[in-house]
Amino acid sequence: MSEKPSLEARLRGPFEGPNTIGNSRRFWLSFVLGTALLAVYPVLFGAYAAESTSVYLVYGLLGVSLAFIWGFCGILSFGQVAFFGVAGYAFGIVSINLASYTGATLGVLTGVAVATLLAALLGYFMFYGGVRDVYVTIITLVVALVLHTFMGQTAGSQWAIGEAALGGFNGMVGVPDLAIGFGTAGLEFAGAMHYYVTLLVLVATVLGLRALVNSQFGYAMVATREDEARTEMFGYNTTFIKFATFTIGGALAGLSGVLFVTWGNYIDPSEFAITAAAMPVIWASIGGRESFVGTIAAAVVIQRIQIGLTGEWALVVVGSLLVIVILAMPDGIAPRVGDAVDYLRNRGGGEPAEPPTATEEVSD
Amino acid sequence: MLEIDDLAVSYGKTPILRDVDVTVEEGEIVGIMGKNGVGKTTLVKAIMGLLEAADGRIVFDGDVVVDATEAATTDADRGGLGGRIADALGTSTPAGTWVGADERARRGMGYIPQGRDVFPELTVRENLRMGETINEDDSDFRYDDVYEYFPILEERSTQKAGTLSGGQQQMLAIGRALIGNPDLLLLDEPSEGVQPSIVQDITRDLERVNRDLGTTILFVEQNLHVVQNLAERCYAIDKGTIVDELDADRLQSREAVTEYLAV
Amino acid sequence: MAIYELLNLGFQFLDSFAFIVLATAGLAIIFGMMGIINLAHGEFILVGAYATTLSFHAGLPLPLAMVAGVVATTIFGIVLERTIIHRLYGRLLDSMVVTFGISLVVIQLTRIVFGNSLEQIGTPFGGISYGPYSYSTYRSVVLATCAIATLVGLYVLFTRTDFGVRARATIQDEETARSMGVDTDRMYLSTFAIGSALAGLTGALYAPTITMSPELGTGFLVEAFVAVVVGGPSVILGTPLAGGLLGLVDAVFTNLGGQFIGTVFLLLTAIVAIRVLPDGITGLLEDLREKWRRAE
Amino acid sequence: MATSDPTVKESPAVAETGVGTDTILQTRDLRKQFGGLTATDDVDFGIEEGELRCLIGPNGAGKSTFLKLLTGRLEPTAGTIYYDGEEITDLASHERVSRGISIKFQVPSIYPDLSVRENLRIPLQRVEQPSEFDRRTAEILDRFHLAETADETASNLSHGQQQRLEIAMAMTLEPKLMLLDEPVAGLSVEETREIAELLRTINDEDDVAFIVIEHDIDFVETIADRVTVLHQGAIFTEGTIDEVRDDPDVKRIYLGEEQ
Amino acid sequence: LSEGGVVGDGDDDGAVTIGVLEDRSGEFALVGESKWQASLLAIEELNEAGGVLGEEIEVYDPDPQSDNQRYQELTREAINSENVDALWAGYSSATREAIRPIVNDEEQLYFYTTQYEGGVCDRTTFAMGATARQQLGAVIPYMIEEYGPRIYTIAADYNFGQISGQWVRMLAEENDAEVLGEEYIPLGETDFGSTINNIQGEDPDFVASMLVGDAHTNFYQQRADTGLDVPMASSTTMAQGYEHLRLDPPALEDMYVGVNFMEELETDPAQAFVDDFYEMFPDAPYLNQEAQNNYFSVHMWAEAVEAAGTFDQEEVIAELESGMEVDAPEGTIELDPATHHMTHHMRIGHADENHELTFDEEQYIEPTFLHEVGCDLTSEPEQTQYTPEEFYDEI
Ligand SMILES: Nc1ncnc2c1ncn2[C@@H]1O[C@H](COP(=O)(O)OP(=O)(O)OP(=O)(O)O)[C@@H](O)[C@H]1O
Ligand SMILES: Nc1ncnc2c1ncn2[C@@H]1O[C@H](COP(=O)(O)OP(=O)(O)OP(=O)(O)O)[C@@H](O)[C@H]1O
Ligand SMILES: NC(N)=O
Ligand SMILES: [Mg+2]
Ligand SMILES: [Mg+2]
Repeated sequence: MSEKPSLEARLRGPFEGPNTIGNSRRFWLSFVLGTALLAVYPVLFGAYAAESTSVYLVYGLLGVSLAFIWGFCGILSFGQVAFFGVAGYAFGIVSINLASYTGATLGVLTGVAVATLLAALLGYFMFYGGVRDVYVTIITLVVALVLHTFMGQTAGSQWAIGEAALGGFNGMVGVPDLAIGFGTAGLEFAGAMHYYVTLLVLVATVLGLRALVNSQFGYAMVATREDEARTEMFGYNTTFIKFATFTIGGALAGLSGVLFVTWGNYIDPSEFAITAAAMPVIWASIGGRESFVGTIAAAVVIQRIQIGLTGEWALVVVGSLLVIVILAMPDGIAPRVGDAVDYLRNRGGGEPAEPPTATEEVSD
Repeated sequence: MLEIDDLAVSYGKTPILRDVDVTVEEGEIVGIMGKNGVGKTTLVKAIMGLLEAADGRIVFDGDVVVDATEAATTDADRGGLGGRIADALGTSTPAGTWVGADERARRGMGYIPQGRDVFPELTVRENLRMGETINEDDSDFRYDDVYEYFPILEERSTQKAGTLSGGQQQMLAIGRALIGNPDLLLLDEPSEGVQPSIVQDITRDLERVNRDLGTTILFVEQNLHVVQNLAERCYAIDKGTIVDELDADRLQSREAVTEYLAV
Repeated sequence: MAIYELLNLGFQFLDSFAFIVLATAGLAIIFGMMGIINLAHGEFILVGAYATTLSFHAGLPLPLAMVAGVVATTIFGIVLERTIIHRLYGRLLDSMVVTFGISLVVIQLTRIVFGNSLEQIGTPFGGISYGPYSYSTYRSVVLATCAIATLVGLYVLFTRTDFGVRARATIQDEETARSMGVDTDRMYLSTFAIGSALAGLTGALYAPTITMSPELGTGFLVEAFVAVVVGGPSVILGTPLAGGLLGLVDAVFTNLGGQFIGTVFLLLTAIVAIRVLPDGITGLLEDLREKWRRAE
Repeated sequence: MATSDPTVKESPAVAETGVGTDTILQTRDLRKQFGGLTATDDVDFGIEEGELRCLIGPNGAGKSTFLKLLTGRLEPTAGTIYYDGEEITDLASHERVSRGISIKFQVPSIYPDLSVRENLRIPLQRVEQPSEFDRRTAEILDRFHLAETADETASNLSHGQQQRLEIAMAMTLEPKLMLLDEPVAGLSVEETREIAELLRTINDEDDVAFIVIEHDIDFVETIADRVTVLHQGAIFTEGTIDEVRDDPDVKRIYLGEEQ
Repeated sequence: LSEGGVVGDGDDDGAVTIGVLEDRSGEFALVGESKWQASLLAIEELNEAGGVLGEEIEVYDPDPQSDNQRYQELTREAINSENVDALWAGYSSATREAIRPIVNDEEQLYFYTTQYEGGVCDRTTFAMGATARQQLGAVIPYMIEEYGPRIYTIAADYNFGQISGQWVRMLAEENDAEVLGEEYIPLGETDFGSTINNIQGEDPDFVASMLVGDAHTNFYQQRADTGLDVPMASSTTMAQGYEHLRLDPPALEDMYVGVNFMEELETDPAQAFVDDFYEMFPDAPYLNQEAQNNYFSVHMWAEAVEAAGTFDQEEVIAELESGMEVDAPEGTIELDPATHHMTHHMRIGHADENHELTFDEEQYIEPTFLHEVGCDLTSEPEQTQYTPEEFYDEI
């Protein structure tokens, strides 16, 4: 933003622009602070707290994979869980069969690759076939449901790939921990380490996507979202843009699936069910689909509330919250947080309002 | 037939129209002209009841359809619990007197929006039927009459309106309004995108409707020929308010008219 | 012997067809006519089924209990429309999140109030026997007849009456419709009420055949969404065609390979259908009709 | 109807390949049918480099359809399109644009939620290095009299400004052929004149060829080198504006008597 | 990982907590609710009698909503945050297998109380329900005897159903009977038209039904509609989801189920238990077999703690492995130290056309299968599940 390229400006430069919410110094300060808080969280609250929080960050990553394609390219996929789940199963199959560091490493690669491939295939099938708008949404949902149905009936012993039994409704049990290495040499990431890996992946993803979204490709994505026909008339291959965006989103969902399955050492077909499929959409809607940080915060808070709220009224509360938030804040919470901060500042007669900033990290 | 006093309209907090006074007598053909963005469409929509008035009154056919003057609105307390419940239930109406667009249509206003707002997914025939449902009882003007004016519409009666050419859509919009037998016809740039010969036809046809059926006509135009040939009287609008009124004589002077169409 | 197996197939087809059409009708109206993706569709069915079952246990004869179910769901729909849904017109995606929230609330409230199940109503009419086989009369013949009657009713309502033309016009361009004398607010409300009533009807009709649990609505959701997509934008024609196609696929493959194969093929058919016919079956139909009309 | 008018000149090369020395765009037997309706009827249409051609004709004549065929929005039922020495009939829209064909739609279709500057960036980044963005944006804003509105959200612009922005965006791509569908419909006399001047300047200075659809015959008169009249999907006649205006058949089908 | 807060001796916050994770919503709520309630009853009885080792028992009991994912999260929470001293969790076998790795990792004392397919041989897991060997082993030979040797199997498509299917094959083999066809039906399926046609096509002497969950109940209604009057043998109906009360007669006519307990059982201890239960939960719709298992196992755990004199899980396990005998509502039963399973009083419950129940053929059956495969947890601490398919060649 500033003319002289200070170190700060050079650091921030690639990660901001008009396409992202949160470009102010205040945003970056809260971003760094939030990340730092998350980094010391295990030190303060212990390994178990970190371990149980890890999965919420994984959900955050899944949410981000949707916010990226929906918020910036206008593709609402109701089937991010399909890539998430497929990657989880793929990791399980590989790493159970090759129980070694090599196996786990290959598992990570295979998991992400399979998810990417599935997203690419589906994306090709849809976008090059002229499927658009809400029909994309419903096709992706149907794909998730097909997987739900299919994986649900793999209980029989014939449904084992090598050592790994798909398990049907039971799910796949005994999936190894996340690890990187070769043969007997390598690093294993369990417990608090899993948390740190997830946090690292998440922060890197958010920064990477912010850079991408503010790049030329990002402008093309936004233009495609705003008006596809028009954008094509500027010489953009919008079909490819949608295809590429969707595929990247699928790869990220796959990555979150691998992190998920290595967290619980378990995955089952309910990950593909309609209720699971709806969750990323809900996180992005509530958090603000054009805000990665907002989506992550929403994922963490909503999932935490769902587990934390017990008693028979819990679901009533969660459901009512969804209704109220969407009715009151159509673009989600994140854009409003910036508005609110600006409003308070202006009322306080402080410095002139900066562009809206995103919400602070929520550190569970 | 139509009397507008002191009308003001805004979009959100942006005022668009202010102090607009317009009177149209029964049986008249009155034009409104002005440059782009001065508020012509806004005015027509406010008359039709598609936009709320911030201030002023509109009387149609002897009945007040809008009264947003201060005197009228102070009585109607929109705050308080009642107002909020009404808002929450979506049943709230603007302050003061307010007759909705649908009711105005039933009382005899016909409207042809700018930009050929036909129902794209309905067939030509169904679009016309929409017009007809306003005035089921006394159908002076029938499908056959519309088809006589615009034969292409009969030929295309089962085509989806959205796939008609631009000009065909404009004809459909006019036919649809006429079939409802309005007492007051509001037209927003009817010549836009229509071929010259049909613009001439439309001009003639509107005159004929006015003559034969006694329909009062209020139209917005930028097309010099249409303004000159159709209007008996014309208001000029600029920056959201009426700046001039041209009688039949002044209308014939090209300079007088283009003054309000050009800078 | 083969004739009996064919009859099996035929009855299964009627069963699947009725299920798909009835599961879809309410959703299709609300989605196709109003642009609201109602993820709480299953819970509208739940309301219909519960109201029917409770009225039946309260002593109403079954047909009247079913009427009560439809009425209750319609009222439920009207209340929701007035309080919540009317804010979501034109906000397709938001409508999904909100209705998902509504669905959670309704399921859980049902559980809190009525527990995990209700005593079930017995299925009337018994079975039709042929050779070694038999099939439930109600689930095949009776429900298929109701499904067809519903379709015919909808077709007439939305294409032959002024109400139908106005409703469709309102959805396409509210402002213009209002200036054509349509009370669009009431139009939205009535269309939503019709969609709700249809979902209620589905609940009422299936009440005597399914387990009364708070989650019963989810059992209808998949078929309903799939059929809406396959049917395409013009719901009045699309729903019966989708019901026919998917019902056939489901019946044939279930017959050949069991429930699982049936479901998988149903879903695969949907995916292929969307790809081959981006505008659904009705898109194809319209093209054909246009060609044929022009050729004359 | 007269599909091949004697006034349409064709070089032998055109007859062979559809590509003449100066011809930037040529169609051969281009046809589009909607069901049984023939919206474009075996059209052979050619335009020279740097020419400004107006396309007129009755409502429903197939003008918009023809333009959509050229841009790839619609797929032709039959026929071929040659552009700049190669056949482009099967190319996707964006590939045609990359080769220098640019279009402005009939309804203004800027990106309403983006600022004017961001709107301009979309085409700009196709042709410029990021380091040049600021400089070029300023130039374009200046040329199209949009400087004051640079940070305005596009939807807040007036109709005329939106039209100018759209032409600016199309021009940013530095096309060799611009297609405009009713660029002045609904514009005031003054704004119409502004647009006319703009088109003439671009045509002269940048040597861009234009195909402009317009019903405003006065506007056509001020800008057109030549005029093609379409009728019932086919080329009815072609010539200078005066030739066309005086043609009694054109009067009958299109202009009416009063012109 | 296995170090964090494993030792749940109740000293840290002065309270003794046990975990009761049972479904009160979702697919298995109908059976889970009653399991949860009976656990609360047992805990209240213990507390009224002065607690265990003088300590009041607290309970950690969030609703896992029939969702295995949630079960895992809550199990971790129960073990690591709540430091539960013993855990009761899960209706379905799928749930049990989903949380068993966590339970194993944390070496948590865990009671699984549902009737199930059998075969779990696990050092810290105690299976309180009757196994397929005990249930089907009672009812299938009885049916072959009564109705004939031609069997058609329908079962829920997951580990429970699949392994139960293997048991039916196994028992058919043992009794010179024949399985004509098998159908594994996805959980949640509601339409049984084709299944019924398939059964009619094969015309068996009886159907072995191991259907599970709300949706599958529809089968019985549809069976009645179509007039399919083949008798049925089951391990899952009536005693869990009280289908005989929820459905109009004669939907369950000639249903035979192998059970260790049903609330209709007219023995004194059974009826005393039923009375206590409905006194505490007057609106409860039914008291099912699993609830009885929860009930007696909570008491059994308390006895073991008292005997061990500590809440320390290893010592309690050792005490349980010393061989316990409990006076359960179903009768006096024993814990088999080698296999961590119960010897049960098995009855065959039969519903007539009015859904009136009668109980025949009480047998006292040991968990023999695990003995045959050589499971002996007192000497060899395993964490496995054996299946008959792996063990017997003939199926
Ligand atoms: N929905 C809206 N929100 C905010 N401002 C609007 C909206 N619609 C129109 N305006 C603004 O109101 C002013 C008047 O618009 P209006 O459409 O009435 O003009 P007009 O005279 O009909 O112009 P034209 O000749 O282009 O049709 C314009 O400046 C326009 O930008
Ligand atoms: N998708 C379509 N389906 C069916 N008919 C169509 C379709 N699109 C256009 N048409 C028809 O093709 C003919 C040519 O339409 P086109 O829009 O090209 O006309 P035009 O010359 O641009 O007319 P205008 O000057 O009125 O805009 C019209 O009769 C129109 O109704
Ligand atoms: N153990 C069972 N019924 O899953
Ligand atoms: Mg206007
Ligand atoms: Mg056109």
